[in-house]
Amino acid sequence: QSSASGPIKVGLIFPLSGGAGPQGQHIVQAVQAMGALINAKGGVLGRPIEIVARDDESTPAIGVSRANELISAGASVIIEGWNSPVTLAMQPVINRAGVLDITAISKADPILSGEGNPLAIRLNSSNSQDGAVIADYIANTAKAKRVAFLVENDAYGNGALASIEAELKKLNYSYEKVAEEKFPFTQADFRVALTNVRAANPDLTVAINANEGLGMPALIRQAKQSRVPGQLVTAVGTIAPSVIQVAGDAANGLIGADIYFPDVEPFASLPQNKEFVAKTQEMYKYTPDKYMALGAAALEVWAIAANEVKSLDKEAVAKRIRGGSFKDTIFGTATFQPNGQLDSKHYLFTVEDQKIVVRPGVN
Amino acid sequence: MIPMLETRDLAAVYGGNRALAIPHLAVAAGELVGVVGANGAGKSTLVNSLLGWSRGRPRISGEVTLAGEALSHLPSFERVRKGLLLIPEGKLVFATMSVEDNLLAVGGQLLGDRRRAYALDDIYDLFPGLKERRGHLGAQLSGGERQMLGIARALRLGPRALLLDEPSIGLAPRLVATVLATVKQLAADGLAVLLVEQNVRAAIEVVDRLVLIERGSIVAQGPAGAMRDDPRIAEAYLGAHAT
Amino acid sequence: MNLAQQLINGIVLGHAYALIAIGWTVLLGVARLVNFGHGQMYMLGAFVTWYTVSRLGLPYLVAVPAAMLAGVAVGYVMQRVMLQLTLKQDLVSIMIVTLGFGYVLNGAAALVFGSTGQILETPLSRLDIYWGDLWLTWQDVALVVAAIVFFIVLKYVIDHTAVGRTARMVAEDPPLALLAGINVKKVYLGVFAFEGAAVALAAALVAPRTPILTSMGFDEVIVTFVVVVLGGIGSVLGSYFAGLALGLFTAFFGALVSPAYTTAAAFLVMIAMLVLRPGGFAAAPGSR
Amino acid sequence: MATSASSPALEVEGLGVSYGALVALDGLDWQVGPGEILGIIGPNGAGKSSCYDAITHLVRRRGRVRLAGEDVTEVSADKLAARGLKRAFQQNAFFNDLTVAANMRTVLQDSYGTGLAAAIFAPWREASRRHRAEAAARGLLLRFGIPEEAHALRPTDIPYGSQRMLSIALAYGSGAKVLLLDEPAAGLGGADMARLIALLRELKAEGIALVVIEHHMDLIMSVADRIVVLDRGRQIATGTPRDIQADARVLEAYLGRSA
Amino acid sequence: MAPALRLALIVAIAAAGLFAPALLGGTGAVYSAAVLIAIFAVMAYGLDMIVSDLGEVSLAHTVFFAIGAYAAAMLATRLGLGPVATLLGAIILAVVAAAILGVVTLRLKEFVFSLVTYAVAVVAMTVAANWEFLGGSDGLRGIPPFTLAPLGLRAETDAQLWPVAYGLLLVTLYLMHAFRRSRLGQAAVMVHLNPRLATMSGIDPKRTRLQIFLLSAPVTAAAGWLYAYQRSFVSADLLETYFLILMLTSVVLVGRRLLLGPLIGVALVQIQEKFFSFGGYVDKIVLGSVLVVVLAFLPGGLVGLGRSLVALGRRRGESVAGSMPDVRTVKD
Ligand SMILES: Nc1ncnc2c1ncn2[C@@H]1O[C@H](COP(=O)(O)OP(=O)(O)OP(=O)(O)O)[C@@H](O)[C@H]1O
Ligand SMILES: Nc1ncnc2c1ncn2[C@@H]1O[C@H](COP(=O)(O)OP(=O)(O)OP(=O)(O)O)[C@@H](O)[C@H]1O
Ligand SMILES: CC(C)C[C@H](N)C(=O)O
Ligand SMILES: [Mg+2]
Ligand SMILES: [Mg+2]
Repeated sequence: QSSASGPIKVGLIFPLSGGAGPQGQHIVQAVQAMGALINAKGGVLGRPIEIVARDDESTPAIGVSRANELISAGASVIIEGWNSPVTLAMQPVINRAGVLDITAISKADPILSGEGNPLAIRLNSSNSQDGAVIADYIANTAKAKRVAFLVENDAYGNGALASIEAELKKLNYSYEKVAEEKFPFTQADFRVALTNVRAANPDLTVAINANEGLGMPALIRQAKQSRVPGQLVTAVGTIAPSVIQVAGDAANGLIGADIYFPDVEPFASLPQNKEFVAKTQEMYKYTPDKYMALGAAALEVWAIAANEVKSLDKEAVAKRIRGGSFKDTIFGTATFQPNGQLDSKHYLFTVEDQKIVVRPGVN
Repeated sequence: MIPMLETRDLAAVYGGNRALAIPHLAVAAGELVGVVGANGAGKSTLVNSLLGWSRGRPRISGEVTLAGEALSHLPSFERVRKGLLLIPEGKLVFATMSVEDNLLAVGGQLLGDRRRAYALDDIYDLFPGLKERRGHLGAQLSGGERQMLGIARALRLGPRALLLDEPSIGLAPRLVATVLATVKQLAADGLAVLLVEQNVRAAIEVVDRLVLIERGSIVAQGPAGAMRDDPRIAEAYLGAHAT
Repeated sequence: MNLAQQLINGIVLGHAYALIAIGWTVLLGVARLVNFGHGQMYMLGAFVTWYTVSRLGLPYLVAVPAAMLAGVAVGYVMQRVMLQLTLKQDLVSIMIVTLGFGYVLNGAAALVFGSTGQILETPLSRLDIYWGDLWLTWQDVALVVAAIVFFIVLKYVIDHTAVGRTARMVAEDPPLALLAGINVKKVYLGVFAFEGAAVALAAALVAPRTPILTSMGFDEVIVTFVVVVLGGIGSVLGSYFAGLALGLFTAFFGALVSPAYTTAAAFLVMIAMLVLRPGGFAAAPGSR
Repeated sequence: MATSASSPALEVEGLGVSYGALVALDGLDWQVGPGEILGIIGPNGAGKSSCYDAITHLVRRRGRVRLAGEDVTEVSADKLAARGLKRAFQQNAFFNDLTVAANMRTVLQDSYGTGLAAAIFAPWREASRRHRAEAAARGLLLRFGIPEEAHALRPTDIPYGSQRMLSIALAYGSGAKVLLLDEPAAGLGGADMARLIALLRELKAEGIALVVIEHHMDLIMSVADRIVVLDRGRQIATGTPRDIQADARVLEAYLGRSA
Repeated sequence: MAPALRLALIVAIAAAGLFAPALLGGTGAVYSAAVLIAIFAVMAYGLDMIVSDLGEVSLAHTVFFAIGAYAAAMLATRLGLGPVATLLGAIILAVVAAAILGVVTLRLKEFVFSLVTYAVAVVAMTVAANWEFLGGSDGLRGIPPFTLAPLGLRAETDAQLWPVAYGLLLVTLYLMHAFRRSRLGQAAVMVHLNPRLATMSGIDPKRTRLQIFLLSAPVTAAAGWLYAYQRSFVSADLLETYFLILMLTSVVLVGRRLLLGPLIGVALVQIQEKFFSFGGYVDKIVLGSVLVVVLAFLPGGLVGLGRSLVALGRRRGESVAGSMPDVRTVKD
C-alpha cells in the first residue's frame, strides 16, 4: 500500500504494443486526461493521483509480472484488461495482494465469476449483455431468416456467439443458421471462410472479431470484395474509429452497436463528458472513443467511491462500487450490478461514408 | 631457374606449442619432393600451412611464393585458384554429392586455361574405378575410392604445384603404384609436387628429393638415392616393417 | 461454385506459401541454416513496400526492388554477424540468434512505422477479377506467376549450374570447399542476401492481400518452416509442392471443417507424414 | 591350427551384402579363433569394410554370424559389444567435442559407469567409480601409444597417427573377445608402425581373436596367421601368408607384383 | 579432505540461497521474481537435457510444462487433491506424454525433429483452448493456495511460496548433476556426438533418446505444477511461444552443458523483463540484441567470453586458417 501522504499511485495494465497497442495507448491517454481533471478538482482524499502505465503485450504471463511490478510499486488500484485471457490471469495475483482491481474492457463472462477475484468490477459491457442487442436487431429490425456467423475462436468470441444465440432463443425467433465460421484471433485472410459464407447465401452476417488492428478491417474489406450477400453486422464494441480508418470505404453500410459515443446524445450534452472530451482533445489532439471513455470512467468511478468512503481500502471501495450507482460520470449515472458489472445502454449505428451514424432509438 | 613453390620462415603454432618451423623450402617446376617423418612430425602441418589452411586453429606465419608471386596474404581459396593445390589427409570427398558432381563442381570455375586441367575422360582413364561409380554418392565410396576421387578433383583444378598428404593411405598396393606413377608423371609434365608419404619404401622409388621432418623442423634432405642410405631413414622407415 | 472458389483460394495461398518459403529453402539447402527472423524480414519487406508506395508516393514497380534491397541489406548484416556460428553449424545458437534478429526488426519497425494496421494498396490489388461469381485479384495472379517462374529458374540454377554445385559443396564441408577454390564466406553472405531479397519479394507480392502490422511475421515463419521441412531439407521442388499442398489443405479443410482448426489439422497430417517419411516430399539421399 | 579344437571366437557363413543393385559382398565363409589374427586383403571396393558392417549388423545382410559358437545373426548392433565383439572404423571415429581422455572414459562406461539411481542416491560410489575410470582410461591410452600430452587435446587436434591409435583404443574400450580393425596401419609409419605391430601381437597373446583389414602387405604378412582375400565381393583365396603370396590370382588381382 | 571441503562449501552456498530474496530487500516484487526465476529455471532444465546433452532442439517442452500445470489445476479444483498428490499426477501424465512423443519422434533428427515437436505444441494448444473439459478458452480458475498441512505451510504470497520453489530448484540442480555423471548422461553425449561409435560401444541410440525424454519431461512438468499454484490460473497461454522462447534462450544464453547455465540464463532474462523493462518494443530490441551479441560474438555463450577474447587476440593479422573450425563430418 502507498504511503499516507504524497501522490496516490494508480496502475494501468493494457497492451501498449502489438496489434492492440494503439487502442491501449489511447486508453492510457484518456485515463491521464481524467486524472488531470480529478487532480484539478483536488484529487482523491486530498492527494493527487499519479498514473503508472504498463504494457501487458497481450500476453497473460507478462500481464502477471506487470501486475506484480505495480503492486510492489504501491499502486492503490489497478485498472486493466483489454484481452480477457490476460485479465483472467492477472485477477488472482492482484486480488491476493489485496489491491483493488478494476477491469476496463475485457468482456468474457468468467471475469465476474468471483473465482479469480471475489470483488471484481468491470465497466465494458459483458458478452451476455451484448448478445441481446444484436439478437434484437436480427429478429426485430432486420428480420433476417438466413444468418451466418464469423467468430473469433477464443474466450471472447465464443462467449459473444453463445450469448447472441441464447438471446435469439429467448425471443423464440425462428431463423436458419446457414454458416458458422470460427477462426483464430490472429487471422487476417478470411477468403476461405467468406467463400463458405457467400455460398450459404445469408441475408445477414454477424462478425465477431476483436482484433481491431488486423482482423476486423481485413474481414470487412474482404467481405466487400468477395461480394458476400446481405448485411454485415459487427459484434458490440468492436468498431472503433481506428477500425473504420483502416477498413476504408469498405466499412460503409456496416451495422454495429456500442455503449458510448463522444458526440451523440445523451453523452454529447453531459457536462462531465464534454469536459472529458475537451480535456482529451486538448492534451492529445484526439477525440476519445468508447475504449478511452471506459478507461477514464473506471478512474472517475473509483475516485468518487474512494472520496465517499474516505479510504483507499480495497474492501470498502469495492463494496461501494459493486451494486452501487454514481451520478454525474462521463456515462451519466453509472449503476453497477452486485456482481460488479456496469449497466450500459447499447446504441445501434451504421457506418456512412466512413463515419459512425447512430440510429435513433435506444435498446 | 626460379623455383615454382618456395617458402621462407614458415611456422605454425597450436595453442602454445610450435608444430612447425621451416626456414626455407623450395620445389622447382617438374620436381617431385618427398616429405617423410614420424607421426606428429609436422608433415601435414607443413603442407596445410603452405595453403594457410587447417581444420584446426593454428597460427600460421611465413612467406609462400608460387612462380615468384607472393601468396602469404591470400586466403586459402585464392591460393588454390592460383594453382597451389592440396589433397588433404582424412576426409577429402563431398559425401552428399555424386562422384561426377564432385568432379564437375570444380571443373566449372576453371582457373585460367594456362594450366593443364584434366578433362573428365582423362580422370576416368586414370581411375577406371571412379568411372564405374560415377553415379554413387561420395558417402557410398570405399576408402580407396575416396582417395582416388580426392586426387582426381585436385587434378581437375589444373594445379601448378601439387601438395599430396599421404595419398597412398587406404590404397591397395597395386593402386599405390599407379598413383605414385601418376604423381611422377604429373611432375614430369612440369608440376612442382610435394609428396607427404609414410610409405617410404614406395615413395623413395619415385621422388627426386627426400626431406625428413622431425618435431616440425627439417633434419635431413637430399637426393633420393643418397637419402636411401641415410641411417635415420634406413632404420626408422625402411627397416621397420621387417620386425 | 463454392469448390471452384476454394480451389482458387487454395492455389493462390499455396503459391504464396511457397514464395514466402523460397529464401529459407535455399538457406537450408546451401548453408544448412535456419532463420527464425524470416517472418520479421517478411514484415519489413511489406512495410518498406508500403512506405515507398503510400508515403513516398513512388510506383509499386519501384517499391518492390526497394524492399528487396532492404532485404539484401538485412540478410547481409545478419550473416556477417553470424558467420562464425554458421561455420560451426551450431544449429541451436543460430535458431536463437536469428530469433533475436527477428525481435530487433520487430521492435525497430514498430518504433519507425508505428503499430497501427496499414493497407498496402498496389495497382494490381485493386483490380478485381470477377468470373461468374468466382473472385480473385490481379495481385493474386501476379504472385502465382511470379512464384512459378521463380521456382523454375531456381531449380535450374541449383541443379545445372556451377553456382548450384558450389553451393552444395559449401553446404557439406566448408574447409574442403576452400581447397576447391571456393570463397566460402562469400557464398554464405550471398545466400543470406538472397534469402533477404527473396522474402522481401514475397512480401511485396503477398502482403497486399491483407492489412499489415509490424507485429506480424510469426505465422509466416511457421508456414515457411513447415514448407521447407515438409518439402525435404533444401529441396526446391519439394518446397514448391509442400507449399501448394499446404495451401490447398488450408482452403479445403477450412471449407469442409473449420478455419479455426486448420493449423492444428495441417500439423497433425504433417506429423504423420514426417514420422513415416522423415525425408519429407523429396526424400532423396544426400538432400541435406 | 592352434584354435581348431575350441569353437571359433567368430564365424561367418554365407555372408552377403547388397546396396541396391550392387552386390558388394557375397557368400563369405571364414572363422577366427581366440589368439588368432585373421588378415583380410583385397582391392579397393572389394567389400572388406562392408564385411565388417555386415558382421556388426550395421547393414542388411544375408548369411549367419556366430560368436563363440552362439548364433548372433539376429542380435542388434548395440548388443554385440556386450558379447565381446568390438570394431574400429576405417575413417577415424571419435566423440569430437570431448578431449582424448574424456573420449576414452566415455567408452569405459559399460564397466565403470553408474546407473542414474545410484548416481542420485549414492554419489560417493559414482565418484569413486569415476576416478577409477579416469585411471583406467589413462592407462589404456598410454598402452595404445597415445602420449600424455595429447590426453587434454581434442581428437582432431592430435597427429593423424595418434588419431589412428585412439580410434583403435576406443574400439577396444573396456576389453574385447573379438576385435575387428579396418586398416589400422593407414597413415602410420616408423615408430608408430612398430608400436602397432607390437600391440597386435600383445592383443593376440591375450587370447583376443583379431580380424585385420590391411593394405600394408609387409605388416599383414608378418602378423597374420591366416589371410582371406576378397575381390569384387567374393572370397577368392584363403590361407597362410605364404600360400597367399604364392597365389597367382591374388598376385594378379591385388598385389600386382611378384612376391 | 578437499572433496569434503568442497561439499561443505556447496551446501553452505545452497543454504544461503534461501535467504537471497530477503537480502535483496525482501519486497513482494523481489520474492515473486525469485519464485518465477526458480520455477522457470526448473522448466528450462528439462529442455536443457534435450538440447545440451542429446543435441536436439525440442519445441514441445511447453507441452510438458502445460501438462504439469493443468494436472495440478484439474486435480486440485475438481478432486480437491493436495500438492503432493497433484505433483505425482503431473509427473505420471508427463511421463506418459513423453513416452508417446518419444516413440513417435524416435527416428527424427535436427530440423525435422524440431518441427514435429513444434507441431505437437500447436496441436496441444488447440486442444487446450477448445476442449471444455480443460476449461477451453476460459482456462481453469480458482486453484487453491499451495498448502502442506503437516509442515504448517500455506503459501498465499510468493514470499511464502519461495521455500517450496527454491527446494524444487535445488532438487532439480542435483538431479541434473547426477544425470550428467550417470551412465545415461554419458550415453546421451555419445549418441549425440557419434551414433555409430556409440552403437559399437554397446549403446542403443533409440533407447537412450527415449530414456532422456522420459527423464526430461517430468522436470519441466514439475515446474508447470508449481506455476499453477503460483498463478492460480491456468489456460492455453502456457503453450504460447513466450515460455518456449524463455526456455530456449536461457538454455543457450550462458553456455551449454553448464550446471548453472539455464538458471543464470532465466535469471538474466526475467530480471530484465521485471526490473529493467522499457516497454514492449524497446524490450524486444534489447533482448534481441543481447541474444545476437552473446551468441554470435561470444561463442559458447557468456562463459565463452574469456576464451573468445583470447581467440580474437590470436587471430588478429594472422592467416585465415583459424576461421575454419572443424565441421560435423558426414556419416558414411
Ligand atoms: N589442431 C591441432 N591442435 C593442436 N595441435 C595440433 C593440431 N594439429 C596438429 N597438432 C600438432 O602438430 C604436430 C604436427 O602434427 P601433424 O599432423 O602435422 O603431424 P604429421 O606429420 O602429419 O603426422 P601424421 O603422419 O600422423 O599425419 C603434432 O605434434 C600435433 O600434436
Ligand atoms: N552405403 C553404401 N551404398 C552403396 N554402395 C556402397 C555403400 N558402401 C559401400 N558401397 C560400395 O560397396 C563396395 C564395397 O565397399 P567397401 O567399403 O566394403 O570396400 P573396401 O573393400 O572396404 O574398399 P577399401 O579397401 O577401399 O576400403 C564399394 O564399391 C562401394 O562403392
Ligand atoms: C472487444 C474486445 C476488446 C474484447 C476483448 N478482446 C476481450 O477479450 O474481451
Ligand atoms: Mg599428417
Ligand atoms: Mg574399407
